[in-house]
Amino acid sequence: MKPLALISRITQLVPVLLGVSVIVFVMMALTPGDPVEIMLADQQATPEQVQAMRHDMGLDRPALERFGIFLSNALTGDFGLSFFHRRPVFDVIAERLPATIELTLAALLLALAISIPLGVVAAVKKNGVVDRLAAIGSLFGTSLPGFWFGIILIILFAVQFKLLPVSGRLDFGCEVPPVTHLMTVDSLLRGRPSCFADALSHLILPALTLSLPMAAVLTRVQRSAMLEVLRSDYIVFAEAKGISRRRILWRHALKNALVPTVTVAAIETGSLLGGNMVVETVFGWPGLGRLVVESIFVRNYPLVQAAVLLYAVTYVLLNFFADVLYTTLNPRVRL
Amino acid sequence: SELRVGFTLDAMTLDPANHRKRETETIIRNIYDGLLTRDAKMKVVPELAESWTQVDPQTYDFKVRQGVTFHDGTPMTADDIVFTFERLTKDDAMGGQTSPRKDLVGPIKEIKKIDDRTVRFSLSEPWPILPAMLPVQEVVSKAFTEKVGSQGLATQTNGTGPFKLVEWRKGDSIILQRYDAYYGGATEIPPVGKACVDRVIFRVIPENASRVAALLAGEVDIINELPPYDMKKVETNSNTKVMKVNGTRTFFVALNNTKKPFDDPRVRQAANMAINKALIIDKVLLGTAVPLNGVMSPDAFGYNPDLPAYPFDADKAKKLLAEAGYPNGVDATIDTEGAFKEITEAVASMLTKAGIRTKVNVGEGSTLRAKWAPKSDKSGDMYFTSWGNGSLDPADIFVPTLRTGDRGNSAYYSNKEVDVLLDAANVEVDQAKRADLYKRAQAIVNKDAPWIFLWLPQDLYGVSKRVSGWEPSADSRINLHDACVK
Amino acid sequence: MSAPLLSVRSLKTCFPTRAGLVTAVDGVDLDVYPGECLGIVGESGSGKSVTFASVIGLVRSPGYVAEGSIRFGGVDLRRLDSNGWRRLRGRDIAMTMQDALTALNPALTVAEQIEEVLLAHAEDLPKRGRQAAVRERAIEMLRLVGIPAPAKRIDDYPHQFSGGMRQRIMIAIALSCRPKLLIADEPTTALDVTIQAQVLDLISDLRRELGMSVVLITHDLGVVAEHTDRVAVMYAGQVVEAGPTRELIDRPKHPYTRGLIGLIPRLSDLDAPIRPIEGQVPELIGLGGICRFYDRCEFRASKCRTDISMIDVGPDHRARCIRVEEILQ
Amino acid sequence: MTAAVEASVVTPERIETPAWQSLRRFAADRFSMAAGIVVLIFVLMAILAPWFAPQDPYETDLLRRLQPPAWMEGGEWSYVLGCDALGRDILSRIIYGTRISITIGLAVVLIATVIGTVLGLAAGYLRGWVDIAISRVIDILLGFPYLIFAIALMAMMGPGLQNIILALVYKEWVVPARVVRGEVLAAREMEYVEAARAVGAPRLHIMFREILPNILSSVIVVSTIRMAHVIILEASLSFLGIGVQPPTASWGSMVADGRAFILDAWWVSTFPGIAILALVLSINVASQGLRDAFDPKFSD
Amino acid sequence: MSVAQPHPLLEIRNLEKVYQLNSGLLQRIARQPPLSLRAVDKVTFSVKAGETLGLIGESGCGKSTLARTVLRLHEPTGGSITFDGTDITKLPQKDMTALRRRMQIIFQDPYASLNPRKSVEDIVGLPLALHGLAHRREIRDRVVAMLESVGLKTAHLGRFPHQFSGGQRQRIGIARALILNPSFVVCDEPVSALDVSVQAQIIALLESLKRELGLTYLFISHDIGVIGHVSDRIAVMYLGDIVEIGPARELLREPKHPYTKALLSAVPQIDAGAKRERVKLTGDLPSPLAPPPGCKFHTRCPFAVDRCRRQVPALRNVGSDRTAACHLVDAA
Ligand SMILES: Nc1ncnc2c1ncn2[C@@H]1O[C@H](COP(=O)(O)OP(=O)(O)OP(=O)(O)O)[C@@H](O)[C@H]1O
Ligand SMILES: Nc1ncnc2c1ncn2[C@@H]1O[C@H](COP(=O)(O)OP(=O)(O)OP(=O)(O)O)[C@@H](O)[C@H]1O
Ligand SMILES: [Mg+2]
Ligand SMILES: [Mg+2]
Repeated sequence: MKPLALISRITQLVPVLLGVSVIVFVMMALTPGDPVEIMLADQQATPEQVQAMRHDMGLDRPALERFGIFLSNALTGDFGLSFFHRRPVFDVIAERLPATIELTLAALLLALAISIPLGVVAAVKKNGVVDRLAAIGSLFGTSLPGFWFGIILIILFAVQFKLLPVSGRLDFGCEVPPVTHLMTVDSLLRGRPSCFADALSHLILPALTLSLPMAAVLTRVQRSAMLEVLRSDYIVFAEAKGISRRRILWRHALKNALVPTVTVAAIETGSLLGGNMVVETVFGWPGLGRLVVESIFVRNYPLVQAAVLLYAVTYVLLNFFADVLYTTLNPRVRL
Repeated sequence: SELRVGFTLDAMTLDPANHRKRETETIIRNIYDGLLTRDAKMKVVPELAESWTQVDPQTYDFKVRQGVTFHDGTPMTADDIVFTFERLTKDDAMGGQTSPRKDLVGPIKEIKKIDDRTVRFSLSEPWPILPAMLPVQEVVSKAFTEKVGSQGLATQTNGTGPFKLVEWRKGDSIILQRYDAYYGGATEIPPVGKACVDRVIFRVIPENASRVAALLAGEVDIINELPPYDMKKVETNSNTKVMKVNGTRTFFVALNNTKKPFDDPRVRQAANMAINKALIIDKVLLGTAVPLNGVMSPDAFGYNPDLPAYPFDADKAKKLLAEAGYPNGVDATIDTEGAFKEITEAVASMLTKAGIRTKVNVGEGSTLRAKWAPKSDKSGDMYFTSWGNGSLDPADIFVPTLRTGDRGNSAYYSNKEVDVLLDAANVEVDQAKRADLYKRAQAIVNKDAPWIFLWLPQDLYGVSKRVSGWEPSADSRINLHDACVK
Repeated sequence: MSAPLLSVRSLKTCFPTRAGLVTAVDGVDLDVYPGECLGIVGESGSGKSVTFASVIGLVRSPGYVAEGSIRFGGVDLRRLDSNGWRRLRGRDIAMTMQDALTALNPALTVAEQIEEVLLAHAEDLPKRGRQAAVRERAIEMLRLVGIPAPAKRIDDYPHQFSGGMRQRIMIAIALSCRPKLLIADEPTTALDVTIQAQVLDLISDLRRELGMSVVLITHDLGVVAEHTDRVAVMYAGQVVEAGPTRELIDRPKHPYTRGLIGLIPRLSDLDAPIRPIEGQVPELIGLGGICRFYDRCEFRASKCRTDISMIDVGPDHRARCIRVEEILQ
Repeated sequence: MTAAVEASVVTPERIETPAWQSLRRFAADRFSMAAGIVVLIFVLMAILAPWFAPQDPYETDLLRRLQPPAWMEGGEWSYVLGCDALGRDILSRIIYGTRISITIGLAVVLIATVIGTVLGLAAGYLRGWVDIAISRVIDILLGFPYLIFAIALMAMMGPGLQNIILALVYKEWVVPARVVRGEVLAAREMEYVEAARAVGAPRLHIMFREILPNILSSVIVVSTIRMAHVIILEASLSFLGIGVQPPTASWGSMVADGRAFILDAWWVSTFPGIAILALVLSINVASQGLRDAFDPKFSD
Repeated sequence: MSVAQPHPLLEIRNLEKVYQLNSGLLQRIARQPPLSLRAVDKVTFSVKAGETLGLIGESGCGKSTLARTVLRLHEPTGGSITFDGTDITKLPQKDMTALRRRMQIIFQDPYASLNPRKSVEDIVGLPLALHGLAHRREIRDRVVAMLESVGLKTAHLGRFPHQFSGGQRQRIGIARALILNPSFVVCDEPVSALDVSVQAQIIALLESLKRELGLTYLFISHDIGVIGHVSDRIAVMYLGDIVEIGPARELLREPKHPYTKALLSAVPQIDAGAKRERVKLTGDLPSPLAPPPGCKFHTRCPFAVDRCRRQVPALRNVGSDRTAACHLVDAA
């Protein structure tokens, strides 16, 4: 069953990737602005040099031909050179990706860590204090514009209380040889607790900013899923069996109630990945989102194309993982 | 000791020959030295060259400084210099690519090593600004480049500068360490010797508010692009201060000289009179800009100080409009980028009060640039924009923005007289005569008013009081060789 | 007759709802004697499930037991704290739910769902090797209820079993600690006739084998006739008639019971016309002051406009009708 | 035998449609009702902005640049919430900004809901290649990071109200489409659909007259929730500098503009921020109330 | 009950409905054998005008599928359906729509089969409106008349389904089915979702309507008591096959097929004396995805012999007007 499911995902991926490539290419082709002009901004250049640079970037070819070249190269894993970095797009993205992954994962974990227990407690003690607070909290969470919240956090925790750093990913005393490129993980793997603390302190604010709206949504999902499950017959039957309340809640109920949470978390993580450029900008987080936005503004087509494809692949894979998780939580569902 | 710079942008590459980005240049310039450099007052002085002589209008000889070593310990030789400039100027010389900086070294025909101590640059035509342009080209090691390849040079360095690269955390920071065997730098810029601080870190903080916050929180010691509004904050903080320097970026509103209503010089002059520059500079820019009546910075070569100012006079402006056949005023749109929205709105409301009813259209930078390109369909009315002039030489700003059909001529301005003067200046070797040509051209432009002349903002830096020995430089570079921290 | 194992007196259970207070069970008296099978019949919504949810302390919130006493083996169940309930449920009183398809947790294996009861209650198991012993007993229970190859199938999930097998698994879970009382809430409603017969036979066999008491809730009089010793008929939250099964079926006293028996098509007499009871069951809000069957009763009279209580109508046979005598004429 | 059957379930005089009942339930929930009233006030404010606003929201006066709110030193009561960087009255701008937020929120949600509902209905009911095609398009759009999409779109089309609405609609229709498709997949298996086919109803009738009314309440609920999202999204777009055109006041761009001064002229971005929060919050509360009122599951 | 006329109103020959379960592109790529579920397997029977044919069988044996396929609510995958002399198996949808006036269905679930967002008037009047049979006013009059004949009142016109009890809803469903004056009505378990006392009301109603309007029913149920009560003839289904057909009384009195026997003996009897000898079945219903070879019943049949495992029994005459599909029953 599993390998078939994977194949299914991959076949699903093909039209999605193709569609995404076409859209991104057409969009880029229709957008006014010329990377060469942007690169030469404010500087003098002769028409010959402009022509030479256009040739270097392959911009002197017709759009359709460029698309063909892009596609055939992409199939071999070659995404070309980033116009501005003058290095393979692949390398440039690979350098920035771990930061984005780390931030996204941290936000995801944070959101889950907040929302699952909160949702469960809110459902169990329906209309209790926790439930009310969670409801208010999640309303605020979904209503706060992230960029605004981020700045407020900086002012509070970094400038006023000086508890946490304003921006960046890791301080400079720490040079941790990379393993996974996730700083928090690497510093632990390499046995550098002080670096771990440092990496963590850099991670907290951006991850919090990013995770809050998600935590808000997930808390609500978890709560209503839990309420629904708690109403179900098998919970009553479990109670009739005389087993402990703890077991009923955390084993019987939660395992079922996690299913919608997982699904929503996957969708939200997808949009998190694509939407964290705002947070990356505010916190100077060296992630991919910022790079991509900058690249759009300077018409760095190869990088944008590759990054968008990467996002699409991630989106599909995320959903796949969610489905896999789904089957372990709920054996009725088969992939 | 460690000095941290909160910087707006990361380097694109660390290959000195493979970018066209001012911020990248700033970072690289702390790792690599050039043949020449500039002091804080923008005077060009020798660096890796001991001295230079202009043999004739098309030939320059550079004397190579001895005893300079690259960071890997190998000595720098005349061969490295020849290699560096051949790499910059020869087509496909960088692993199949042509350097995007090729034009910045002008019409070079040949670079030759005369002897171990002398390198000769031969030009195909006179290009008087060559020395002014050389401070932005850095010398690389031939052996190292051949070893790591052009691609390798993007992330690995082997310079002759005061700092060597420790680690580049892409998008996050660049960590540099003092090069102890540094030869000392330009002799005309004291102090000479190795760098003062052990370590320098460029931290990338693109968001203004965060960058200021980082300075105030003591996380960084120097920040660039301090927003004027935050000056007070930085000044009142006991540990930080503001440092300013005249910038090199000229702000103006390009008027479409080919389209009604701005095809009429009277309307353009009226527009110039409509703006209360002093008020904007005072209130919005908090006094951190000098008003301009032309294209060039007061610090630039060939600046004409005698240009008349258009007085702020809304009534006169209305009168001029009426003379031009618009007694009821005109409607127009002003294009601007998001970053300048606020100030453009201020400008627009002043224009409106003077009868040029102006709507602001905020567009994305690259789109607007395309819209206002000389080859475009010339559909815009006004364009709030700017042009930088890091070399402080008119060739780098006057020519591209105002010569007929040139790359940056977004006003579509065309005046034969001005074109002739500019072309003559471009090849005039006598600097006094050259300056005079530019001054005459400035006077004409001032009268024609193809733009609404605005101002030249100062570059603002927030600096921690720990830092000493560092001064901001007019070309927006951050040279940390002499900076010390307590 | 010996003392009852379970004794319910004037039980009243209410649910506050938007429409008003629903009194789902209103003054129910019931006794279950050791070893017997008591049948509970009645239409949907007549309060069968809620009565026994009250007995086992699992009335869903916001419902609550308002009045009455429930004694089980001499213990007053209404006084139990949550620990007491936990020890009682599954060990002394076990329950199977109406819908086997939804009563087993779909996310846990059958093994886990049986073993957890054993782990919670079976004190006779050794401390060491407890896990293995528990598993062994679980398999044994599955075998007892007739699941083929139980050792192999025990690690499957509920959805991998058919409806009848799931019902049997639920019975296995309920019986795994040998309870004194099994409450089987419509154990066969969702099942086909042939499977239903298998399951009911199984319950009867196990009752005899284990010597427990069974409460069999159903709406099928045929099932009651074949499987129970005594029966109580419920209508609109009340017991309207109770007595030994045969006696009650052959000589129903309450008009509702009579109607109920009259409208069942009998294979033995296909031509007997069905005589439906017209009208509908009343809503359970604000009833009282009138016989609950009043609207539908062909014998209604003005004196029925009052609260009616149970009267003796025969040996161990009681009915909630004041006109029994007149009707019988 | 056809004796009249007494309907004791319903009192004969009050006959209510299910939707009406739900609304009544909504009205009975005081908390959501209050939120609904707040939303209504915002709507009124948008419509009657010229009467509400104490000042001309577009009148710049550099002499009033960053004037603090009235209760702070240097403030005056005719500019209650202070002035922005060009000396414009913040309160008036917030009041006028309501128009943008609500127009965008409403327009986007309306258009997206209509498109999404029709496509979702088609995908869910017709199945086959229609479903595959629509589902793939949805996948593609979802796989495309939204902000990148919006930025590229805005770069392509230029900013402006219609373009913002378009850019938001492009992505937003996916949400109702998915919801509707899911609901239709469930509804099409219901017997009443089969019953309609059994009496010879054509496909369009079944889709729009039988199924649609039944999923409409979830569509409405999703739409109101999405409206809150859209308002925040518009603010984010403005933050990235691709929002509505000046001098039009939009809350998002006000927050973004004021962010330069956040360290001490906090009022410039804080008040519009609070306005966003208040509107979005009340929409959220109201829509939760709607959901509870429409969903029988939440009736206890 | 009306006398059965000779010519059959509905004739079904070898009707077959196979659901393709995973026939996606992907499964084909992955070379998975297509999963097909034979819900109705070459069924042949006929219903005479004016009679009631009862169809009985356990859950999932294909009763509803058969009902829907007969009405072409689901398209048959094989065999033929002849209605009143016309072969409707391949009839274009447009002509089919016209024919729907004459063949209708009453559904099992009175809750799911009424659109909760439509008023009674709309629900019952819809068939008239769709077929353009009447104008607004007229529609209302006819709806009122119909409602009255199923025991509802004019006052109910504007109400919505949730305001009715189950029995009343089922009456609405009946009104909808009958308003077009059909001659043939499929009743797909019309009472199994209802309470006993209401069941009786509905059955009585259906019988009286049949008498008044001269209807022909295909009456599906899994309740043998109900089927026995309403049917003239009974067909017994097992796993997609009809295993036995015969006149109601005889079939119930003396079932031939072992499955019918087991079924009848499993019905709990209220009368002490009515208890028949139990034919006990073991095991569960086999999965319809993988029906056993030979006689589909052999896995549970207490009498199965070797032949049953190999050979599929055909429906054979086993008495006057009686057929059964079992090797072990003597042919008449
Ligand atoms: N959670 C609840 N909230 C409100 N009313 C309830 C609730 N549970 C049960 N009731 C009411 O209690 C009455 C009795 O319900 P109960 O489930 O005991 O009926 P039952 O006899 O078991 O019916 P069935 O045969 O359908 O299982 C019903 O009328 C129902 O409306
Ligand atoms: N649309 C469908 N797609 C695939 N399989 C189906 C579909 N409809 C029914 N089936 C399958 O066909 C078989 C017969 O189903 P059908 O609903 O006809 O049974 P039934 O005899 O009416 O059962 P019940 O008594 O439960 O209503 C079942 O195994 C069912 O799972
Ligand atoms: Mg019940
Ligand atoms: Mg069926």
